[in-house]
Amino acid sequence: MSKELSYLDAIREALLEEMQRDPKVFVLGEDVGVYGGAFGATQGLYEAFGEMRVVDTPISESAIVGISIGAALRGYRPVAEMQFADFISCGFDQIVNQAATLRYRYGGRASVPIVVRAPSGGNVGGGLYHSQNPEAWFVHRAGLKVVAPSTSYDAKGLLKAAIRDDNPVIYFEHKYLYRRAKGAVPEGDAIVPIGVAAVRRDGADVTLITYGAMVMPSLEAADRLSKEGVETEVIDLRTLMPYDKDAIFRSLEKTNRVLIVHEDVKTLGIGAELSAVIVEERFEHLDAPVMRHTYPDTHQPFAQVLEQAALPNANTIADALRRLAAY
Amino acid sequence: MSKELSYLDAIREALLEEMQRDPKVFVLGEDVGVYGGAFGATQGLYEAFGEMRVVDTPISESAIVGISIGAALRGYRPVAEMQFADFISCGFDQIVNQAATLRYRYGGRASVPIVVRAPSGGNVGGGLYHSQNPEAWFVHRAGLKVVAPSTSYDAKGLLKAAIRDDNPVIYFEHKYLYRRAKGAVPEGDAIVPIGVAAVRRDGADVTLITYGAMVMPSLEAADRLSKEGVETEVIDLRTLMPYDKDAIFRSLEKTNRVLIVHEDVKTLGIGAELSAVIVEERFEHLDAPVMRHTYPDTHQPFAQVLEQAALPNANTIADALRRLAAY
Amino acid sequence: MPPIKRTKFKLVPEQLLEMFYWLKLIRAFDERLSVLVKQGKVRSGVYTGIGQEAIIVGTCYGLRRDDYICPLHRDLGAFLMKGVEPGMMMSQMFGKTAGLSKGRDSALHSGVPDLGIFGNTSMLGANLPVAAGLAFTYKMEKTDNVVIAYFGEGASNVGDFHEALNFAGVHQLPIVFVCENNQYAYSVPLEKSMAIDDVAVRAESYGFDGVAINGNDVLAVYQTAQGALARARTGGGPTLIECKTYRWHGHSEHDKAFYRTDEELAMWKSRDPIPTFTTYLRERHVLDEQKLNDIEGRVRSTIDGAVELAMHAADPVPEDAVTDLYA
Amino acid sequence: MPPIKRTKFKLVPEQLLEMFYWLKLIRAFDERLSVLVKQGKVRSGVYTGIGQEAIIVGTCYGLRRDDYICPLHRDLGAFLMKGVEPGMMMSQMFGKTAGLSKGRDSALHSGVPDLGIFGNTSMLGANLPVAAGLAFTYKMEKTDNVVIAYFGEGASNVGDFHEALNFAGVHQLPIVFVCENNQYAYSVPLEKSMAIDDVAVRAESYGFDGVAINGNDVLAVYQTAQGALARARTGGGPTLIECKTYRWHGHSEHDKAFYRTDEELAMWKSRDPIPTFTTYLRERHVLDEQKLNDIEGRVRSTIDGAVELAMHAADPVPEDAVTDLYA
Ligand SMILES: Cc1ncc(C[n+]2csc(CCOP(=O)(O)OP(=O)(O)O)c2C)c(N)n1
Ligand SMILES: Cc1ncc(C[n+]2csc(CCOP(=O)(O)OP(=O)(O)O)c2C)c(N)n1
Ligand SMILES: [Mg+2]
Ligand SMILES: [Mg+2]
Repeated sequence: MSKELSYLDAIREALLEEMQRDPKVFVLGEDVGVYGGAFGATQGLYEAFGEMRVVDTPISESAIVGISIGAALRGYRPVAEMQFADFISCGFDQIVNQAATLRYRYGGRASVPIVVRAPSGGNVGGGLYHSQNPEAWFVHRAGLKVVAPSTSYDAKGLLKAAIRDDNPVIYFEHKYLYRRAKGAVPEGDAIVPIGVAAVRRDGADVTLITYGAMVMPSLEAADRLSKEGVETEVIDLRTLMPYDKDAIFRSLEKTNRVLIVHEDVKTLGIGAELSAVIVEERFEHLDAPVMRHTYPDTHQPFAQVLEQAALPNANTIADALRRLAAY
Repeated sequence: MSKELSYLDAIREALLEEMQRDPKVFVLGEDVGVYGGAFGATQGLYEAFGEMRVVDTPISESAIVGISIGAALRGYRPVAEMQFADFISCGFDQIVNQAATLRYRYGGRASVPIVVRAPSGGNVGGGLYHSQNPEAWFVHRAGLKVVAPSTSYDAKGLLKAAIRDDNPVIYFEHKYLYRRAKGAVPEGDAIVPIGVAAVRRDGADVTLITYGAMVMPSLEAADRLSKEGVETEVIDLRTLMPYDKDAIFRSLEKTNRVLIVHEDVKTLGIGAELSAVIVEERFEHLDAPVMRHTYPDTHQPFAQVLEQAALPNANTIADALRRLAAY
Repeated sequence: MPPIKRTKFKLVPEQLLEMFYWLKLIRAFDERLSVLVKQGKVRSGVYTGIGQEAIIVGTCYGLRRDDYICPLHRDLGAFLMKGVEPGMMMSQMFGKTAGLSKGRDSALHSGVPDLGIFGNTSMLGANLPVAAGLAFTYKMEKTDNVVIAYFGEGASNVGDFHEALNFAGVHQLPIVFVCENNQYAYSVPLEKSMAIDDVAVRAESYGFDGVAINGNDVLAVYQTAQGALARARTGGGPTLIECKTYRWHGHSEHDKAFYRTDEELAMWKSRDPIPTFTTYLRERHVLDEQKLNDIEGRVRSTIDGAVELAMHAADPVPEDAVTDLYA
Repeated sequence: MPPIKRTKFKLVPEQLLEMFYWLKLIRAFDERLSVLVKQGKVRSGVYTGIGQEAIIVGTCYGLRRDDYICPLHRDLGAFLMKGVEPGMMMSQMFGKTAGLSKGRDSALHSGVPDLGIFGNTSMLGANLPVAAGLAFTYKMEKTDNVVIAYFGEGASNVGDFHEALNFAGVHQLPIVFVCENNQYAYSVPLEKSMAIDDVAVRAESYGFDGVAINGNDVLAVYQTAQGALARARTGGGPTLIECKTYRWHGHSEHDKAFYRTDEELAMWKSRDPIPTFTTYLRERHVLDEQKLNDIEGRVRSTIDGAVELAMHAADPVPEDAVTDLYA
């Protein structure tokens, strides 16, 4: 049995089901309790599980992560919410130094099964501090896993996987998708394994690698190119660390051309690593340079004309595909 | 006139001269005053300029950066010291959100001329929290400049440039070089402009791009390869953001082969971006894949055998050069 | 009728009327914004300070141009009182080029150096270290200027609050910390975010005085602020003034604020700072019908003019998404 | 002779002798480390707690295995008292595989979950949110377990301190915060890092009690700790105990500590916690020459055995640089 769910409802359902399944799972963050979360992701949980498992914290991102780590060391599986991914910078040290290194420095004697949920991304009129895509910082740090679902199905399945994973997982949920992504989600445990990409569209001419809110416009662009005779294979990474190298190489060996699209800025966005790895390991398969089409190296402005000027969209992605196909 | 100075003394001299030149320059950080800094970089300044210009702060990296920003807004040029680059994670939000975005969000009406000095790098038996190379996080964030000198000359010249620059500059000084790098440094103003790389060795066969403490072993490896008939051009980036694309492309167009060496971890280290940019913009010039030889994706262990196992050195760099030359 | 105050800092009728004007103008500005949001004309999340105006008026009144203020998200009125033209302020909220940020921000994250206004990031508490840095420069210069830094009771739980106030205490900086304790941080009531009744007691941790006052009494705020400012200007160090108040609207205009009771809201509305002050002025014959009409007319035409200007102001040009990143 | 104490928590002679043994063992361990550093046998920066042992012994004595401690860099003794074998501890300092971290760390950044020991990062104060998280789990489970979290007076200026203690106060967690106020943070004396005399007053900001005591009097520490622990175990919430003390050695063994006077050091040495306690025990006929010799013999052979074991323990294998990153 499956039902139609929004991306946001899929997140909520994953939290609800995991909390029902495992008494060690609890959520904490600002306004997650009585209010149900700034976006409603935790709605109903406070009523169902009470204030000791749905914890309204003071404003203190560093403490929120640190408390989660402490609880995880005693066998709990805390799911911490950053109200916006932008504020993860305030809990940065606890994530990159405390959580990411703990197992290593403990000689393998402990692990830190926390999830940090981070509502990210723009195209929502949020401006500089409610639109950021901070995923690359965490991909750069050993010891962390990073996921970024693009569909309701994955939002639920990856959140479940993240909660059950024994490592710290940063879960980027894209705000633009909350109510705009809708799709069939099976009842119960449809886990989406961490580390496995999804091929969203088959194609033999060009490979497009993307994730998050860029999957939809990428598919739209691929459809347009199809009318022009170019078939694009669209890979949705889903997990950014560890990313699915096999899926990428499989597709590339077929198409010999790769475009990477992301909403994060270009310089040292994930596209940089994917490009470098492809070149290092599959150089002979490339008929064209690996290309990147991303947010420019700037901040996220508020005004609609500015926001739209900076965000990749189906038009600009189609153009990038054309350039690559014509190379 | 020039004299022989250690890298550490070059830093100290730059601070001294800039403070003499411009009364708006002041330094702040933990133990920078009476003690002269954990590594001695500020020795003598307290005696020379007093406690209002050489400020011993409480332990509070976030405040140290924030205070610097406030002072910069009033026309000062603060030089903040992180005792170890590793602790920059505690001042992260103030750097990436407060300093990096200020000019942009002020509509260009202000700038933030701060320098954050960050003693970075391993090979000093420092373990997980006294060996980190956090430069990539800042290269990823628009609005910041990032430098990483490898010689005494550059340590002085780049610090002067950073202090006079109107933007926030993160200045990574490598602890391994403090006393091991020695060289001629001119008296007075020998500014090393931000954004300009240095060709440390000419060569027509292979280009090696590196920076910081990896320059020395890279040159050593290049000398070895020379005996085997392979001439390596060694580019010392010096500035990581904005990096010197022209210098890179110039060399590459000659050698058609690039190896990037850095002490930072591989995934989304700066090598990723350089590789991606080279592939995007100079694909046709490549006779071999751009290769990276870096620290593996792990943390910095203490024990000598572990530390040495993970760090690139002249041997491992020479091997990497051989692989590239033989491709 | 409110009790007659024995006031140390005398105000003549013209000054009282000016304060009255500011109360009315700030209220009207926020109320108009609220309407504009409902009409879809302003797209951003607007955070009104309706109900809290006495704090801004009581603290900003009489500040010098070269004093500095560090307002937070609800303190639009402080921008106006410190000299930003209403039309420019409204353009900012509309995301127009004529705003403070060239359309990059529609909230209060932009500042005006010439007017002594700092514009913070969204990160709560992050303005406080910057405020300390500004105040430190006044101390270096031995001027009698001051800084006023605002924050909500919720923000007083953030690490930056602690680090900043501690530094201010150590250096006895010329700064007044103003806590707008409106009982809630978004949905989270005071008692869930701290185990104390008065934020003012926190000053003791930093070695200076804290006082809790009625934040809805503009004269009480003014008198207390004047005392604290005089102390700061004469080398007596910081003061923390906690102003008890209440926000009438939701956290932002999107928030229905179901987490509080109608009775509570009604009780606080009965303490509206404006009618309280109106009665005070009338009974003292400072205000009569004629003057009231004049002031209300001025307020209306000022707001109308500001909206008019903002509505017809130019949208930003797409290029401005990527300018002003570096000086 | 110290005054006879009226003690609430009685100790029998065997217990007093055990405490004496721990004082001697911890002192001897640190002294041996100091020698080993000078001999070049231990490479790491060793931070001794010499002079401060009464705090560790007074607070750890009588803790249960399933209570949790969160020590900082000077608290090696706490690891021993909580059950880590001296040989394992010494191996850790030598960077051997037999240490807590498999050689990855030579300091106290590694923990032992089974023994209720948390190993913090280097980032001062970062242990406190984790401690709050651990304590939160005890509260969830309604057990009578407790957490003890240690920190220096310097670390009490860090943002994480504030966020953690605030959370502990809100939830009235079963936790005791122990401040080791040794007057200096590296080179920075108390008066330069805070404008208060007693860190204990900071507890008031969080709604629980703080008390400042003589940290060199092991029985005073024990009695106070027992009171605080009993309160915590019975739902009475947190306590902050500030122990006034002094570190005899430099910040680390590399620090000559010229920033303080010989007189100051001599004064504090005259308050050495060990002879004070020795006299106390002798005058009460708990300790005689025979017992003293026994204990000193045990201490010597324990340390000798630990060094022996560590010296001959296996070095890590290079592969361990990259293992234990993920569970
Ligand atoms: C560091 C940080 N965390 C979370 C938020 C999201 N947020 C914005 S306002 C707010 C509540 C603020 O409460 P308070 O400080 O009391 O100010 P008030 O809104 O009541 O004036 C929250 C949680 C933020 N802006 N910054
Ligand atoms: C966040 C952070 N900043 C700086 C340091 C460097 N550092 C290590 S110990 C120390 C002084 C600590 O003083 P205190 O907290 O009083 O503890 P003590 O060493 O006196 O026991 C400093 C500055 C650090 N470890 N962490
Ligand atoms: Mg509030
Ligand atoms: Mg100390």
